[in-house]
Amino acid sequence: MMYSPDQLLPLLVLIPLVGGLALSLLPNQVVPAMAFVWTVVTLAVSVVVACLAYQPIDGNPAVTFLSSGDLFFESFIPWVDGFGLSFSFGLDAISLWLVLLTTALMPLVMLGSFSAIKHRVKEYYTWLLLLEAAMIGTFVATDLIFFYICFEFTLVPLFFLIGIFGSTQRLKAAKVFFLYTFTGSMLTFAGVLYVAWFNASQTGLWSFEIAQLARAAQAMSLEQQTWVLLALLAGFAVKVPLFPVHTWLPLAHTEAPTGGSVILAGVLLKLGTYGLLRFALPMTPIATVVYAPTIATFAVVGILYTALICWVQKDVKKLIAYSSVSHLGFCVLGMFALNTIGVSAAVMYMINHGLSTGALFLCIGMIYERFHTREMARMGGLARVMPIWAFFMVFFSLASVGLPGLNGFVGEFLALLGAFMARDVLGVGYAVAAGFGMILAAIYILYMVGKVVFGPVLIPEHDDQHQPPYPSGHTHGKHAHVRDLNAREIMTLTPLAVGCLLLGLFPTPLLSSLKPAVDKLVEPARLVLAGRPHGEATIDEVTTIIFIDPTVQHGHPQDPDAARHGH
Amino acid sequence: MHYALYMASAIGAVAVYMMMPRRGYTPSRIGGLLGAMTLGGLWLYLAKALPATLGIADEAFVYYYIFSGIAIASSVRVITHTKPVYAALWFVMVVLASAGMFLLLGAEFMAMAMVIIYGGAILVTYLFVIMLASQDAGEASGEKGDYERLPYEPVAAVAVGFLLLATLLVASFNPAPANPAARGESDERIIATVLTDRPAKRLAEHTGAGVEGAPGLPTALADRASLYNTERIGLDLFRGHPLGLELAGVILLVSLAGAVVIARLRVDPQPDGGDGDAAGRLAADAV
Amino acid sequence: MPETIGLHSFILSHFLLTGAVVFALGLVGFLSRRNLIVMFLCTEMMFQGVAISLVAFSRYHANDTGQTFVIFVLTIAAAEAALALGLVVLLFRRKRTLDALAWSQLHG
Amino acid sequence: MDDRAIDIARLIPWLPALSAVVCGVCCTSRKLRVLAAPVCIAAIAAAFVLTLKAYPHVFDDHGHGVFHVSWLFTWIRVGGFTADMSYYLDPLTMVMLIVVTGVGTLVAIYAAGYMAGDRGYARFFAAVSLFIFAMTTLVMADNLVLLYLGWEGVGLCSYLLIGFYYDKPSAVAAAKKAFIVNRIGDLGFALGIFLTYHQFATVQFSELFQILATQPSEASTPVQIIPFLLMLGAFGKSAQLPLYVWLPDAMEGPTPVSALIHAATMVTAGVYMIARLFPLFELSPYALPTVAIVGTATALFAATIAMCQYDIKRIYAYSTISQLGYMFLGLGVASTTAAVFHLLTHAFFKALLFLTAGSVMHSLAGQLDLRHMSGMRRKMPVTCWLMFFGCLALAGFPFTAGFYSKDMILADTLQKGLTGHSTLYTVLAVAGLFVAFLTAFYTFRLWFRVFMGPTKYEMGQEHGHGADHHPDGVSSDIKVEHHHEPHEVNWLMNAPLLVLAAGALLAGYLAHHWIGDMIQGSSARPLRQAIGAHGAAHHATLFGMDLHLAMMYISSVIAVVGIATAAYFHWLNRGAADRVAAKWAGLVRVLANKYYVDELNDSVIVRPLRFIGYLCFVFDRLIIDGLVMTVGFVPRMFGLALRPAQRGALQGYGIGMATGTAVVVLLVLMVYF
Repeated sequence: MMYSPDQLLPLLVLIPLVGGLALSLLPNQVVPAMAFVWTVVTLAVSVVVACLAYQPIDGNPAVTFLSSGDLFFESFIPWVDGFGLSFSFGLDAISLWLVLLTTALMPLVMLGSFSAIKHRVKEYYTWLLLLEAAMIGTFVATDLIFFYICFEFTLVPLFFLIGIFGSTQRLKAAKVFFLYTFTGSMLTFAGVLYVAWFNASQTGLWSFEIAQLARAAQAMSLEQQTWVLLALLAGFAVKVPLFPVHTWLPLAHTEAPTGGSVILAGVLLKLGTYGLLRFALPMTPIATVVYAPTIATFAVVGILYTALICWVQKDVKKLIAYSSVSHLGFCVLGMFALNTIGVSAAVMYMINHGLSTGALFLCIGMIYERFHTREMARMGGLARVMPIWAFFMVFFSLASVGLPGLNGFVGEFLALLGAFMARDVLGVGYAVAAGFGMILAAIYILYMVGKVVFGPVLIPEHDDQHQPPYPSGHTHGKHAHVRDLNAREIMTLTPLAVGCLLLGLFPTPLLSSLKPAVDKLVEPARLVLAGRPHGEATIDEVTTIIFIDPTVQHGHPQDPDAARHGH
Repeated sequence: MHYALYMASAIGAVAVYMMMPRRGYTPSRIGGLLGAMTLGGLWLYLAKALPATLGIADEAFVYYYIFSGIAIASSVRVITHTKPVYAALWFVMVVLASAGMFLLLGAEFMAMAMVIIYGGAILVTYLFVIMLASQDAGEASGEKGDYERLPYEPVAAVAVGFLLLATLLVASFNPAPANPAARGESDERIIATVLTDRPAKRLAEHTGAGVEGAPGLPTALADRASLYNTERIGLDLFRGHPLGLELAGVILLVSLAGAVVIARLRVDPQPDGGDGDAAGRLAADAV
Repeated sequence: MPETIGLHSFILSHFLLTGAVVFALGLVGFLSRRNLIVMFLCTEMMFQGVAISLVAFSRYHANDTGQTFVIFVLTIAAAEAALALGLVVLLFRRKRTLDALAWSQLHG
Repeated sequence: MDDRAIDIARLIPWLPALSAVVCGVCCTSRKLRVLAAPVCIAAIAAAFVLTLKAYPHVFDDHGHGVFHVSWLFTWIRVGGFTADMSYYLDPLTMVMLIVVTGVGTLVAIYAAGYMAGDRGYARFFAAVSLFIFAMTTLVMADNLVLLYLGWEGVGLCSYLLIGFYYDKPSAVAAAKKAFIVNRIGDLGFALGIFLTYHQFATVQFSELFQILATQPSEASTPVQIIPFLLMLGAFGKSAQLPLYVWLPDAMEGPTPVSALIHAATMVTAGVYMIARLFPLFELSPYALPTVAIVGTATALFAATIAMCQYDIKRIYAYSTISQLGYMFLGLGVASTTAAVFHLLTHAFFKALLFLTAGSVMHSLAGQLDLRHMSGMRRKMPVTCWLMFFGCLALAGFPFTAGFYSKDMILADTLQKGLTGHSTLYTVLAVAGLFVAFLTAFYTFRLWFRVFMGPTKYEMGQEHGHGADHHPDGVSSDIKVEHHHEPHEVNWLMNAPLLVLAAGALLAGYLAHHWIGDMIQGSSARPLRQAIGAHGAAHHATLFGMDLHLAMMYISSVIAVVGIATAAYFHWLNRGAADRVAAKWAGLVRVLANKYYVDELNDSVIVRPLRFIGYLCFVFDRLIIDGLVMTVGFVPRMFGLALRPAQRGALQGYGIGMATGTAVVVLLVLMVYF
């Protein structure tokens, strides 16, 4: 009998969970190393899962688990049978890549934390491992309640990571972070429970299987879907975070320890976009189509607004934090273009942002470890004293700006293209407006790079007031010997840099593996759109203004393939 | 009748409040009088409705008023007396009075157990502790008397207590009808298994089988009536609730062990108190 | 003998009245007295009130389990007395006072 | 012909890319540093050789140009959208590749001497290699997105190289400015790509040109918008109005960079892009005239500013902007041949001019101010005459390279004006002639000032070019000499200049017909709006002569007059120049301050935008966060109100519990009794 890979997914959640709990039995000295090894083990398992997913079925190389777009490696552990509750696991391409992102970032976070965390070491790594388990669980859950449990449980470790290991305002940040996101997701929970109830009232059976709920929810009226969509947005938009519910993010990011920031930016924000992708698109297609322009407007406003805010920041970390809001605006914009290009771009963007912004936070963390300040006014010209660090910093900044050839470009370009092409949903105006975000991104990132990396050398005097509650063991007297990155730090950043470059040059394996799953997600919205007559109020007015003659515009085919034949 | 009960509760509350110790003058006598009048009034009001058949001997019912009056009055003294030793002694009176009521109800075993265990064992422990704790409390702080004498939020406490009392009374005077089916499964089992080999004579006394003209009881009741109260409780306890009995034993054992551990703890006196690690330190000091 | 038949419900109510009053007075005492020992004494008094009610019900329904329960109540009361008084002594040794308010460390 | 033989051309971008990686590794070790220059030069030279090897393959057996698509690997494919790493090779690509790799090789050789001893030696060559990678990708791209990759890539390298002396705040600011201004243009470009895909469902050139060839001449409105969006990108990259502001500041970079990137290659990317996508531009009746007008306006505008500048490199920068304006004029009149021809000749003579300016700077310790040097010909004879040739070419002196190419542009413009009876083009041609005069004047103003007259100079403040970048004590012999007196540069640096000078003098004559063939065989061949499309019968004449011949005479005269005027004012009678300047003080001040465009930008765009940023930040903190906090405040108030209930007193909780019980019982009673 062939070995069934189905049990791998529960294993993937259990490994970090058990590892986290087991850490408490170990002596303090070995905890960081063991935590690192443990995350590498998790990574190895997830890579095995990915390899199996890519393995041809029945010897036909064109047919893999990914090619149908269905869930695969499904497994169920019954929980409350009467209510149809179970711990059910399953993957599709989207979750597979996000799981890989999570497991790949984790060892780097561990590696990057070795010198930063000197006190309460055990707690720190335990919380990180538990966090990893929760994040993986969120991505592999196919049961609503299981998803929600994991989704919410991510708050707990991060709450403690920020609250215990953060900098000066950590308690406030932890509290705001927790309450803000928790309040939103309670509403989301109410919304999805309503969907579950709706399903039960329709079918007479309680089920919490996400796919089943999605099928059932499509039968809801526009008004019902609108409320459900609103509820979903309440939780997920806060998590993304979408303008105007983003204000928790800068605080949380700034105060969190480096590892926390990396995870927060790298994976946790993606839980929001992932949630929207998993729930909003399939469950509420009508409402999504109707309100996509509204949501996209918020996304675009957020892109520009936060980009402008970034430009006037004095704190490097806060700048990067705000830039996350701006970046994820592109992600949401692409997603609500509701076409294959846009949604693929959104998924791609999640991964890109995880890599490049996570790496930027690591870079900033390395600076903070040395100088105990994040104020741009107090540092400058670090390229002179830390050339290797400067290389990485500039590299990741460029990835973040969306330089072609690096990963950021592919996601950003395709997201804009998706919005541009989605004439029935969004349209040209959104792409143009969001495009200005590209310019502003260049402005603020280069402003930051120009201040910190380039310019005359300015090394911050050590200031006791800026000392974190648990100073690192590193001695920092006179900055006569500012040391450049050591081997460990280079090892932390290099995989991310390689990832950025690889995804920038070879995005197609990722994009093509996403296509079946994305098509499946987009399908309900596409059907809704297909059923709607042209020329209704949904045609974007901005398009009409730009293309002075609306009749010309209507005369053109919607479908690119059709256009190709038409000309 | 509800209004009478509510009103009696309200007036009783006022009476008890008046008897509460406080700074300055305490109108405890007036309160006591008011309380007695309220109780008496309520009984008189209720006596009008007394049925012909009480279920207990009519002449014995007088004792109810006596025992109940003593119990209630003693209770009031327990909570109003400023000296813990006296409070404890008044509590003995409560126990004794309620033992009397148990006798009225035909529960001889319980009455005796009450007197022995409560009055004899538990209360003595209390008295020991009171003496142990009070002996140098005087020197500890100048405010010594305050916490003995001054109640904590008496108005709220009395109001809440008597609100609850009023509701309980209303419920008490609307009891569900007696339910012969309340005889539990355990009773059936006792009758079926244990009483099969009892002397026929004793059964006959109660069923009236051997005696001409005796009113007799239905067999089911006669089964039980033929046993003494202590026997019945013994059977019910050991046959009907063996698990509960075992658990009770375990609880007693655990509390014994706990008491020993607690008694062996050494703590540093901390008159100012105020740190949250007290419990942690206690645990750490435990041997 | 007739007294072994169930009580009349109105008579039951009389006994319940006594039990309720004793219970309520115990509650009032527990809530208002600040001496830890007296507070525990008051809880015992609440047990007493319950015990009266239980025995009365036992007679009313002609079911001995009510009295059995009183035994359990007694057991718990004894256990509680042993532990609680031990704790009281411990607390007293620590603060040199029996004032319940001395142990309030939350300041709302 | 073996099609696949051309596939070797796929390696052209990747050799420099490899070199960039190797040079990057060289950065890490002081010992390896010296290897960077040889590696870089070898890579670019190899790319040049590969270009020459691939060259024959873009012609069919009859010598007509054909295109080849050479596929390397899949880049982006999603939902019908395809943008692969594949290369489009046709004669136009070849012209560009020859310019890029040829000039690139020469500049790299020059830089090997120029940058010697600089602390960022290896970093410099890494960036130059990366630039060549991006630039070759740009000119070889088979689709718009890959073109965009090269486009942004050269922008990045430009950013890195302008900011090469990153200790200088001005260099960092200039780098930032260059990148951001380019980004503005790039947005237009990106939107152009979107719209192209939207309309034609492809971004690949081969497919696109096929579709365009069958387009009706009346294109739809969206299609007509495409060229305007693309144009924006071209204006940004090629420093045309209004996005030219970054180029003068870009002179903060090392001089070889100015020569390679900001004169010869990168800034011509815009010209290349319009030429490459010429079929698209032809679809709109307004696009090409716009290009022509903007080009002429820029040429005029920049030339006037160049008249009153004193910094040598800045003068050349404005001159570059002005010459790029010419190229756009050429494109605008559908004379892609002329535009690309000028691109080619300009690459030679402007690179030469920058590099000789670099030599001057090198020997004068960073001195670039015209007012502080004079009569340098005795100190640096070779440089003097090399620059003279460059100036001749720039001024359009007869039979130099610039003469032919500029002439062709102006003649084509005039011809379009005359044959089409279009006043617009006639005016543009006249303006172009005036710019030619200005060009000759400011070019020789510079040359006479620097090399003629009494020998007089002040050494620059800096020890090297740019900031002090020898803190580690590594110092070349040249640097030590700086402190003594100016000197001729060594022959490692002069040798490439000789090649460039030869190009500047001869390229025009030699490539005159060749370039025409090349363009006719490529996608840049005008189809719809070609000059003389109405037939040879309408070939215009001027003064009874063939128009091109007439234009040669006219521009020769103009060039000579311009040079003569410059000679009078700046060599023979410098006092007169000062008197004229004093007379027109107001105008001179405006020109010297570059029409205050930077200040205008700063106060109209940058500051308000930043102010909006601050406003947003305040809004974010106060209003949005405040709103959220207010929402959080309500439960907080409830909490405050209920807080006394939890004061830690045991009996307080007891009362609460008992109350709750009593209330519940009461409620139950109310229901049942």
